[in-house]
Amino acid sequence: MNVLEVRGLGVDYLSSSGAVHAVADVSLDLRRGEILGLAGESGSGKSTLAHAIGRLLRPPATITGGSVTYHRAEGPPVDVLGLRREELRAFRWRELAVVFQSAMNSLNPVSTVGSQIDDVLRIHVPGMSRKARVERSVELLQRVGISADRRRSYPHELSGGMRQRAAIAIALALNPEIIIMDEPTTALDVVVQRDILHEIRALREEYGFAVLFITHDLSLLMEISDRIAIMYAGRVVETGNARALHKAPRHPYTLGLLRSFPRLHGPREELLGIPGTPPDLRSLPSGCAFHPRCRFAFDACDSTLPRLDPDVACLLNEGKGVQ
Amino acid sequence: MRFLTRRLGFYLLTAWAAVTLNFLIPRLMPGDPVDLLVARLKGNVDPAAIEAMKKAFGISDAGLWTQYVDYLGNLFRGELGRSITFFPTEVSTVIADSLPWTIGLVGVATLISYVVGTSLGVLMAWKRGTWLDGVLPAATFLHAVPYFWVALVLVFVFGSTLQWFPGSRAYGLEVTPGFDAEFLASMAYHATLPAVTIVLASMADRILGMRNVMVTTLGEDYVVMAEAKGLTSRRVMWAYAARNAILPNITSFALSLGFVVGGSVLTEIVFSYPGIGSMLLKGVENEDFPLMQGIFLVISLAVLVANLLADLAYVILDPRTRQ
Amino acid sequence: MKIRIGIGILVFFVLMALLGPLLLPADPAATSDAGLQGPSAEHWLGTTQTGQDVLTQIVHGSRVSMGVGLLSAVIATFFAIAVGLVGGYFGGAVDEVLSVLTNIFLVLPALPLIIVLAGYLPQRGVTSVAVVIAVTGWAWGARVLRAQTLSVRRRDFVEAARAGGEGPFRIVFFEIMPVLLPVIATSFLATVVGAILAEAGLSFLGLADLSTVSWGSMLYFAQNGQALLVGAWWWFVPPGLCIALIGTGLALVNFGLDEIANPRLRTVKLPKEAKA
Amino acid sequence: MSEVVLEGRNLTKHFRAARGRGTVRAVEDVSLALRAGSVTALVGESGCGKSTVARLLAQVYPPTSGEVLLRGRRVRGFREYRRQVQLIFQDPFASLNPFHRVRYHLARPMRVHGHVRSTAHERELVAELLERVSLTPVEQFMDKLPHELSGGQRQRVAIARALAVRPIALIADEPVSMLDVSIRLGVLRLLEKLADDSGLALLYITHDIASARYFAEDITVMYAGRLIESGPGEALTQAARHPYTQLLLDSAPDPDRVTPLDGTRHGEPPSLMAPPSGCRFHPRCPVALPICATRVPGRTELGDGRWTHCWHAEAAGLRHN
Amino acid sequence: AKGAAPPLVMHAIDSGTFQENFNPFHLEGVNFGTTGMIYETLEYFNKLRPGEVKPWLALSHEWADEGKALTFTLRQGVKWTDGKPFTADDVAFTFDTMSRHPELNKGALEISGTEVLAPDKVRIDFKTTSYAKLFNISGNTAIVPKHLFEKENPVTFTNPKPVGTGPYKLSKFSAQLYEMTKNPAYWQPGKPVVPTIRFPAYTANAVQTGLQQGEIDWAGAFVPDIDKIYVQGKPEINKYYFPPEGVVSLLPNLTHPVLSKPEVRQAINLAVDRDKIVKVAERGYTEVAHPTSIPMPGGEAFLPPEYKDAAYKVDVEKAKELLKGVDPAQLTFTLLVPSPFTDWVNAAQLIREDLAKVGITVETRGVAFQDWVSKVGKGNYDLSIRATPAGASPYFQMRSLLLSELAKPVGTAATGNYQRWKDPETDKLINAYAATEDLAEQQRATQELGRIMVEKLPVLPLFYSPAWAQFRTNKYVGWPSAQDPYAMPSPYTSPDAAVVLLNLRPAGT
Ligand SMILES: Nc1ncnc2c1ncn2[C@@H]1O[C@H](COP(=O)(O)OP(=O)(O)OP(=O)(O)O)[C@@H](O)[C@H]1O
Ligand SMILES: Nc1ncnc2c1ncn2[C@@H]1O[C@H](COP(=O)(O)OP(=O)(O)OP(=O)(O)O)[C@@H](O)[C@H]1O
Ligand SMILES: [Mg+2]
Ligand SMILES: [Mg+2]
Repeated sequence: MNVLEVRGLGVDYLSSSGAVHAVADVSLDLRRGEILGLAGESGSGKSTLAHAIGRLLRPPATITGGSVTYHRAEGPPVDVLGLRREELRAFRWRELAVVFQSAMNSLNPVSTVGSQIDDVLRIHVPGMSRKARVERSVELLQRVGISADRRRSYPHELSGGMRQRAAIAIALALNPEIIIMDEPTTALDVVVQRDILHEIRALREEYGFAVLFITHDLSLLMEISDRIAIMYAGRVVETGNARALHKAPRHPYTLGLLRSFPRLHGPREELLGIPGTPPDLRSLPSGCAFHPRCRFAFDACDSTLPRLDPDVACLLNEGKGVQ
Repeated sequence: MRFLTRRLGFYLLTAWAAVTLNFLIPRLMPGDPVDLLVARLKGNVDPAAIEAMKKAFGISDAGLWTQYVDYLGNLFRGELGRSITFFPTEVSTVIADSLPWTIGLVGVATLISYVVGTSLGVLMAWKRGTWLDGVLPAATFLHAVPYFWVALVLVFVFGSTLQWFPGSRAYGLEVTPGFDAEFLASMAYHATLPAVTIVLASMADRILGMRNVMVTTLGEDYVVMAEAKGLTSRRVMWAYAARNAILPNITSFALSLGFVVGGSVLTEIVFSYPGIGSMLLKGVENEDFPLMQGIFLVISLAVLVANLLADLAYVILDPRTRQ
Repeated sequence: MKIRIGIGILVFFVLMALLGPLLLPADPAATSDAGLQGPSAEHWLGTTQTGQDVLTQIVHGSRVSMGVGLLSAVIATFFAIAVGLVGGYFGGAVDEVLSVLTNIFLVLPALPLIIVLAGYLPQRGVTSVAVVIAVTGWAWGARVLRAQTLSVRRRDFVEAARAGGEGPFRIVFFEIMPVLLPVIATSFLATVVGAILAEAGLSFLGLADLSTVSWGSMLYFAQNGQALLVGAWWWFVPPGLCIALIGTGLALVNFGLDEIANPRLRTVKLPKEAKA
Repeated sequence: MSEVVLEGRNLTKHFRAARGRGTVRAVEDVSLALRAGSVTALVGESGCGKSTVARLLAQVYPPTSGEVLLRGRRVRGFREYRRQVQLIFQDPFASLNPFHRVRYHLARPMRVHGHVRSTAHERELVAELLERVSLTPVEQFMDKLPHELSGGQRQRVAIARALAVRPIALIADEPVSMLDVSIRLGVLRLLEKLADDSGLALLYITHDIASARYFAEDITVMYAGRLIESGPGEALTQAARHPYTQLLLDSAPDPDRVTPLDGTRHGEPPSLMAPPSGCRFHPRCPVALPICATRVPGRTELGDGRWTHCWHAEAAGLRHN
Repeated sequence: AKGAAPPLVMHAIDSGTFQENFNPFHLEGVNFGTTGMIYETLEYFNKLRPGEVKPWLALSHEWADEGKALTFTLRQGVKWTDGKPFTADDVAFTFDTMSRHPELNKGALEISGTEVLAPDKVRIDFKTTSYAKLFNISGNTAIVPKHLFEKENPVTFTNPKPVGTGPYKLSKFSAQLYEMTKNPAYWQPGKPVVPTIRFPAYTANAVQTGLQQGEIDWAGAFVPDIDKIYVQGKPEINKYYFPPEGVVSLLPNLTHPVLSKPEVRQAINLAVDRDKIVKVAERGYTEVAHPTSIPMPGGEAFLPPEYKDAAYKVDVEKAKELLKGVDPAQLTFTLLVPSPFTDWVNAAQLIREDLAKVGITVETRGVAFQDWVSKVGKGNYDLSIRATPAGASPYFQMRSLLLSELAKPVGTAATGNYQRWKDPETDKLINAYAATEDLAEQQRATQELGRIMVEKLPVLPLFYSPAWAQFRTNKYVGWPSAQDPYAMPSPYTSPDAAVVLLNLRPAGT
């Protein structure tokens, strides 16, 4: 059962030196209650996609096409891109919340953590009493492992991990259906990251929201997500079950990524890496954008644009990718 | 708190330096006030009287060091000496008579300019791409026009030609100073054009400064996050974006007060406004050391105090500097 | 776009300053019997009370006004760079002393200071006025540059240069300064505007060398001749307008520079859809 | 074992915190030795003092106490030291001056240290360097500005710059953490090759213990300003002795992991302004002993070049003897 | 209402605000009207008719002891506005105060003592012969009431509630406006006619608008374009009269090796087109000075007979001729003018143009007023322009122009004779004037001085400095005019302004 369906979404950044096609023809399903991992190199359009889904893009970004449909548990589907201002405000945070990469930057530095939770409650639950709001804030903070007296702290008075937790607490305030997490742990060290990932999973179990989890750390995604989508140069090149993807990647890019991570345990596998550099999104290579860096590339790759069909976008083996 | 103590120490040092420079500068001036007096009285004074007059004016031939010690001692006792131009009026009286006018005019005008300019800056950053962008070139132009030129044009158009507003004086000749409605109304009426001049000419700085910081702030994650939280635009714009963007502008605002006061010298002169600027010019023209020193001191200290207040405001507005 | 309009304005005035006096070689101070005449074929911008040709004065005055602006901006920027970069880079006691100095100059009322210093100079020509304006006008730039230097000095490439064995002089002027060029340019342009305005203000108060024809002295004479009261707008308006235009031009270039350094500042055309 | 090229002995560094609010005890009693032709890794969480150690070793900062020895001697001269020990920074986007061309970046250190005889010679040397870091065709790269290069290419330029002075020891402070995964490998391989071929002593600083396993012979783990464990990479990653190293290994993302995550929280890294007494890890340590809170554990040699600072190891060692 | 005479709005001195100071001893800061309207002098000297002296508070004066003792016979029945009678004690007190406080003694009177001879007779004794200072003694010293001033320190006293003998009393004061109303018990019966005078504060700028909009009845302002701004096509009502009150001359620094040569000064004299300067720079508001510098009309008796009709004529050829012997390279001078005096700046420009025609290069340099005062005072200039006030008779002007005692060495500030003319013959003539009370003898000395002016060219007179006076006849008539120059018409001259006020009658009478 999909809670969110993205179809053929495209986003351009207009600039004087030409349009940057940051997201091109992306289709994606997010199922109710799952964690969908979105991985890809820096600049591949992950954040842009996430912002587009939340309608958070600012000029010079423009949505060039496609649709985003939100399915409530009951009721008719919602065309997110067509929402009017008021509807959009209600959609945001009630249905969809966001946790950004660096919590230091996503929390307002001049107001307390408590008041930033309070803000959401006041706007979205107009009838709620002051006391109830305070109680709710305390409850939320405790839920993510922050003691109640920290409600009055300013963001800079909290450690990195606490800030990230606070950001998650804010995201949980209205029990949304979807939480988009854009590299929520990149700025943290591994031990704290581990704790927070654990927290996220536990909360997911409890509340049943779906997560779109964005990171460039594929091994992390493999561990935490149910399904994974790999992006390259603005396109989704492969999707699939996390385990399956790990065991048998089918896109050469996915394979390359996987074989770029040194492993902690087991035998020392040879690392492959990916030669070359990520492409310029203003003038993508023709055909498959990955072909200049692809070790399996053949003639057709530079002329034919492979489609996601159904899970991988690669011309190898008649569209089935590496086997 | 330490921060403030340190700043306070710094201000004391600066104040001392300013006081010392104030002492030195007039003494480096060419000529001396009695010569000037003689020149202006077109020789109606006999040279024999000059020595005695010098004595009466407190111009001493004592060593610079002795003069300096005397000067500091007098300052501590709050004695600024007697003005030469307005002999035998005490400098403190002259300042006390003129300062309220300047503070009233410059203060109110600056406040208006700050509030309006900052708000415009906020709005312009928020509504980029709308007609508000047109304010930018207009502000730029006003930014570059000489203060006194604007003032003269205003006097000519609204004072002499249309006769909507008086083009000189601080209040009508018919009213007697006092705290009654008639006087206050006359005062406000007379202050209109000068205030408009100061506002027009100084607002551009505020608009442009605020806009630039605001635009940068709008790109911050916490603003995007606030928007994602579904808060109303008003709240995002003011409580999140503007609230943060205003911080770096506070310091520049305090410093620019000095420039506004400088600019108001010209404005006061065009409008024959009996403020401290007119007095300063008079003092300078007549080499009235005591008066100039007193006014220098008052302006310098005012700017210092304004800076200190800005530091205080900063501490209050930015929790990161508290602790 | 902005930068182009700005540069256009500046080029116009620079050409006027460079070529104008060659095209209009007459002495701008030369008087004639035709006093206070409105614009005509003979006098495009009319004449002053003493029959001087306003256009000739504007053209010749542009050299002085812009010269004062440029010269004092060069000097002020030099000071600002020296004080700001050195203080910012070396920090410690040097910085403390230099920032106190900077702050004192920021706080001191500039106008009387300018008069004092002008009086102190043996000559009170255009150069002296420019020097004096520079002496009182460098502090702002120094402050900005110091702040920027403080942030740049912590950047890795400075550390890297140091680790590579470069000496402090080389680091300040070859590593840090080039990076600050946009800031220096911005502060330079702002100082030019400031200096032109200051010269005009000084002249207007009768405190500059009024026997030299500059836009400021033109305004002074226009005001003294009550140009507006006698309806001689052609005498009063052009100098002020020129100052404002050149200031606008400089500011536009400045914005352009800002926008190059920080693309977010650009004004954008909103696509219809996104506006809703 | 090859010769020790660069050695830090009992290095301690305290900073005065901003606006005079106490001291940051960033590095406490750290001893570290780099050997010619070998890569040593320094691993630790963000903020634990790795970069400070790097800068102490490079003598960018003077140590509060302790000393740095180059081939067993203290070196005083600023330039002389720079000629022998070089630093590579984490962020290739920030460590190259955006204003200068590649050629300038490489030629300056050579000039400063007097390796250049003429302009032609300089060009030759620059070309050689570019070749060494595989930025070919050399002609094309020589006159590029940093913004025209990709991250990996920039980091190569940064490495080439460090090599330009012909150092004997190279300190790489998280040289790849800002790079895309897909291009990290190339840079790391280059560093490895330099150590192998030119006999450079290399310190590889990272927070990614897995990459340390792959690229370093020895790994030293640091926690909150102190060293806690060291040993040959393979042995250390496969059988860590210090509870923190174990936690680090457990926490690192690993798709192959079979055991599910356990739910205990581990708290935050301590503040270096008021570090925990005793073993600095004790507040987060799952197996802390009472003594951990009061006394700093000494170094326990574990054989095969391994050692650790842990009361458990000490106790076990005592029992063995 | 008909019958009630309207108030007169007067502007004397440019000022943004007033300070409450009505102490006539003060030079600066004292508000205009203190001397003349409130306090009065012993006699009145009409500067437009040198030699004409009118009794005022004193009925007569008498010199004795070779000009070292002066006895005044005082008017009887004069009362202070607080009702106390005016007596010889007040006069003695006034002069005693000046000798006690040299800083108040602006005329530098060398008073050695005073003696009250009778309630209406007082003698003042001087250390030196003081014939020439009669104007300072009796024409320029306001007599103050002893019973009020003896309680105060006259140096710092601001006298906010002045009590005088004059035709007016202070009735209202604020920083922007003060008002005087007529003294009903004034000793001139039936006078003054103008019941109220208002003094609003006007700055130099505001006064132009004030004149244009008809707010001011009597002003003494320089108006750049008087026809447009002030007269506005109504010459019958909006009148002005600018008599000379001194002379503006071109100062050649005589310590300059080239300018000290008479033929160079002569050449300059011949080259400068004074008519044009008067017409263009001075807008025709004044007239070219007589070559002797003596103000005309009025000074006829002081002119040397042979130069009665002398006038300047431009002669470029002759000037060139005179300069033949001088190295052209040396003929380069700077002409220093105070920037705020725009008319002089314009005049300097014209002089530059004229001198260029005879091969003299002049660089005009406008400097701040105080800088100019300092430089000219110390003799650090080549050429400059400066005004010299006429005083009560041409002698004062000549003295300050030519007395060698006033010419200090270069580098020391002088108070007159800025061009540094040193000539024993000149000094002898000046001293001769001061040593006699006899008008004819005085006139003879002055004539000789005039001859020196014309022949030796110690300075080059340019034009008369005009006294500014604009007055409207819609409320009051009886103003001074060229036909009837009974007093200086400028509102800023004391006590003349009071004399003018006493002469006014309502319009239509
Ligand atoms: N304001 C902008 N103007 C022009 N191009 C932009 C803008 N913002 C982003 N881009 C470009 O769009 C592309 C996608 O950016 P995006 O932030 O979505 O990448 P990402 O996958 O989130 O990368 P990262 O992992 O670094 O966060 C990048 O190539 C980026 O350079
Ligand atoms: N110049 C300095 N002044 C004050 N404190 C400093 C300074 N440099 C570093 N510190 C502090 O010392 C501690 C160690 O910093 P260091 O940069 O060495 O950590 P790191 O391990 O390199 O971290 P990261 O992985 O984030 O680079 C930190 O708490 C830091 O705030
Ligand atoms: Mg991103
Ligand atoms: Mg680091």
